[in-house]
Amino acid sequence: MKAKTIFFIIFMAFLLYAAFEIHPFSKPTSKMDDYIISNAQNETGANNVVTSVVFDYRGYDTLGEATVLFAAVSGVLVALRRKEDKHE
Amino acid sequence: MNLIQQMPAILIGMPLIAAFLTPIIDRVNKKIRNGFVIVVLILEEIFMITLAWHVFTNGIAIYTMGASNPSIVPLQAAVPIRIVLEIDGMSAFMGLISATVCLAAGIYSISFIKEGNGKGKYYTLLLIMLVGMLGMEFTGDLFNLFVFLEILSITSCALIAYRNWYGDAVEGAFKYMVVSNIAALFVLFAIGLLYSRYDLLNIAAISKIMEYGSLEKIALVLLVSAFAMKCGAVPMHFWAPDSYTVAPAPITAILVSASQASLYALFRTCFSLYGNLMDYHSIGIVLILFGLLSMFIGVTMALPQKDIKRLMAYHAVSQTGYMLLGVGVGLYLLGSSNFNTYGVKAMEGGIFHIINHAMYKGLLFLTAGAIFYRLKTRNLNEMGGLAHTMKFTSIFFIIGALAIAGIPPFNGFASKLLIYEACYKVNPILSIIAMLVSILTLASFVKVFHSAFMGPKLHDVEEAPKSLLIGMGILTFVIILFGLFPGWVVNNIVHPAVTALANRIDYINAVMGG
Amino acid sequence: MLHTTGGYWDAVAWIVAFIVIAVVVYIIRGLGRRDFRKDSAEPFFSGVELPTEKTHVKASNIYWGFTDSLKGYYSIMKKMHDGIINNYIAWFIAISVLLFFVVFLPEVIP
Amino acid sequence: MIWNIPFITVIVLIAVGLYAVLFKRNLIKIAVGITIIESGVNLFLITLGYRKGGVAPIYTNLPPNVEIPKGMVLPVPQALTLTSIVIGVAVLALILSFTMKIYEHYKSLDSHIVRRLKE
Repeated sequence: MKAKTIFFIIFMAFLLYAAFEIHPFSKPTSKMDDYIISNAQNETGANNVVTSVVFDYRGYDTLGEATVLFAAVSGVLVALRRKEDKHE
Repeated sequence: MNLIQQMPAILIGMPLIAAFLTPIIDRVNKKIRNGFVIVVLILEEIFMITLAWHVFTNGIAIYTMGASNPSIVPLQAAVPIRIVLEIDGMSAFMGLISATVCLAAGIYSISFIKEGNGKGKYYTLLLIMLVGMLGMEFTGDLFNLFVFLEILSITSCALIAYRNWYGDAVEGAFKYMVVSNIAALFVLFAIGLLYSRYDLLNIAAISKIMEYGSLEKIALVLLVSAFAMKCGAVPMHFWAPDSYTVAPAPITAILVSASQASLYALFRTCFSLYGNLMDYHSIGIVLILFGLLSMFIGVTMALPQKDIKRLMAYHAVSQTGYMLLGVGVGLYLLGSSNFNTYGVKAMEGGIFHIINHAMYKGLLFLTAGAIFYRLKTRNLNEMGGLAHTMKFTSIFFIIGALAIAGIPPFNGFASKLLIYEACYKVNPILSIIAMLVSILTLASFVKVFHSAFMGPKLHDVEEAPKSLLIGMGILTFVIILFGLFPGWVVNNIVHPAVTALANRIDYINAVMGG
Repeated sequence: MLHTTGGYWDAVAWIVAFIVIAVVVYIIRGLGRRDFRKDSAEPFFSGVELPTEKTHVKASNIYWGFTDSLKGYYSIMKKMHDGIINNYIAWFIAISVLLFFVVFLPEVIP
Repeated sequence: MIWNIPFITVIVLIAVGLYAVLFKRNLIKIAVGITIIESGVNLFLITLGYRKGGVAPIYTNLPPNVEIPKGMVLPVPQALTLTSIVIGVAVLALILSFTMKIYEHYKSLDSHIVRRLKE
C-alpha cells in the first residue's frame, strides 16, 4: 500500500514535469495544421476544417472509429446475452 | 490499376466489410455464414502471402489513404498529411502470422463454438480482431496505431467474455479490458506529447526530425511500458494467464498473436521511431531484463499449475521472454560493430521465435480446447488416458510440446539455437538461463502429457470433430515445414524483417523520400 | 541449412542421420534371439505377485518435490499473483517509474 | 512554465483517475476512474491545439481580420479528440456491461472478492 502510494506520486511527478516541458500554452508548433487550415477549402471543399480532417485527411481513423462502435455494440450484445440452450 | 498496389487496403477492407456482412448472412443461413467466413479468411491468407512476397522481393510497400496515387506519399508542406500505411518486412511478417492463426482458429471454431444466439456475433468479432491486428501492423501513423489498438482490445475482451455463463470468463475479460485501456490511454498521452513537440503523427516523419529531449524521454517510457504490459512481459503479465485461461480456445490462439501485435508495436517504437537516437544501450538492457524475468517467472509459475490452459498461458509469458531477449540483445548492440556479426543473429532468433511461438502455442491451445470440448473440464487432475481414443489430438499435442521445448528437429529448436549462440557472445549467463528455462518447459509439458494423455483409459471419449482437427492440422503443417527448412525461412522471411527493423533510415526514406 | 553464430544447423541431415541409426538398430535387433517371449523375463518382485491394476498419477502430485523445495520462492510468487486488478495497474506504474529513472538518470549523473 | 495551467489540470485529472483505478476497490469506481483518465487525455489533446485568440477553424461566417492560418486553432487535435471520445464511450459501455455480468455471478463488486483467477 505504501509502496503503491510512493510509486503513484513519483509517476505523477514525472507527468507533471512533462506538463512544464510542453510548449507554452496557446503557442503550439504548427506545420501540418497550418497547411491543413490554408488548403482544406481548396482540397476537400469543406468550409469546416475539422470536418475536412475527420472525413478526408484522417478518414481512415473515422472508419476505425465506426468499427470500434460496431465492435462495442456486438461486444455488449455478446456479453449480456442470455444462454438459449444449456449445452455446457 | 495495379492490384498489388491496392493490396494493403484490400487486406484491411475485405475482412471489415465481411465483418459488417456476417450478422446479415447469419440471419439467412448458418451454413452459408460459416462458408463465407472461411472463404474470406482463406482469401485473406492468399492475399497476405502475395503482399508479403511482394514486400520481401521489392522492398517497402506504401499505401496513402485517400491519395490519387496511393503508392506515393504526397509531401504537402514537406510532411505527410494523410494517413500512410507502410508495410515493410516486419509488418508483412507479422501479417502472415495473424492471417495464418486466424485461418486455423476460424476453421476450428465451426465445430468448437456451439450454434446459439451468439455465433454470428462471434464471427463478426473474430473478423474485426483480424482487422485490428493487421491495422496495427500495417500502419505508419501513431494515432492510427492507437485506434487499431483499441479495436483489437475491445474485440478481444468481448470474445474473452463469450462464455458469459462462467463468472470467471467475465472476470478475465474485465481485467484485460482495464489493463489494455490504461495501456492504450497512456499510449495516447505519449502520442499527444510527440504531437505537441513536432505537430506530426507519421512515425517516419517524426523519426526524421526527432531530437532526444525530455518530452521524448517521457513519451518513450510511456510507450515502452504500455506496450510491454500489453505483450505480457513480467512483471506486468498478470492479465495474460487470467484472460488466456477463460477465453474459448480459438480465441486464445488468436490472443497470442494479438499480444504479439503489441510486441510488434514495442519493437517499432524502439527501432523505427527512436532507433539510435535514444539511449539504446539502457533500453536494450531493460528489454533483456524483461526477457529474463518473463522466461524464468513464467516457466516456474507454469510448473505447479493444475489448469491446462493456465499452464500454457504461463508458457506464453515465458516464450515472450525469448523474443524480448533476442531482440533486446539486438537493440543493445545496435550501431556497434558487433551488430552485424551476432546482433543480427540474435534478432533473427527473436523474430523467428515470434512466428514459431504463434504457431506452436496456437496449436497447444487448440489441443487444450479439443480436450475441453470432449471432457468439459480444464482441470489436469480429472484427465488421463486420452491417448487411447483421441489419437490425432495427442499426436498434435506431442508435436506442439516438442516444438515449444526446443527439441530438434522442430521449429522451436532452430530459433532457440540462434538465440542461445548469439546471447552467449554477449554474456554466457543469458544463454544458461535460456537453456534452463527450456528444460523446465520440457518438464512441465511432460507433466501435461503424462497426466492428460497417458495412463489407463479413464474417460469414454471420442476423437475431436473434423473441423477441430483441420484447424490443428494447418498449424502442425506449418510447424513441421518450419522445422525442416529453418534456413530457408530465416533467409527469406525472417531476415527481411530483421533488416527492416534495424534500418531506420530505409523506413524513413520510404515515406519522406531520399 | 540455418547458419548460426557458431556454425550451422540442418534439420534434414539430422533426420537422415536419425533414419540411418534407426535402420542400424533394426538390423542389430534382427540378429537377436527369435524365441524370446515376453513372459519369459518377468521381473522378480520379492516373490510377491505383480500388481495388475493400472494406476495413474494425478497432475498435482507430479513435481511435488520441486515445488516443495522452492516453497519460499513460490510463496512470494503467490503473493505477487493475487488477482486484484488494482495491483495489476500498480505494477505498471512501478515499472514506468523505474523506466523513468533508467531514462533520466544518465542526464542527472553523467 | 507556470502558465501551462491547462496542462497541469490535465495531469491532475489523470492523477484523480489513476488514484481511483489504483486505490478504489469497487469495480464501478475503477470504470469511472478509467473514464476520468480518458477525459484527461482528451482535454490534453484539445489544449494542445489552442492558439491565443484563435477562432474555430470554420470558414463560414468568418469574423473579419482573421489571419489565415495563424488566427485559427489547430484542427487536427479536435479531430483526434472526436475519435478518442467515441472510443471512450465504446470502452465504457463494454466495461459496464462486464461489471453487470460480474455482479450477476459474484454478487459483489469488490475487487478483493472478484478474483477467482489467481496464482
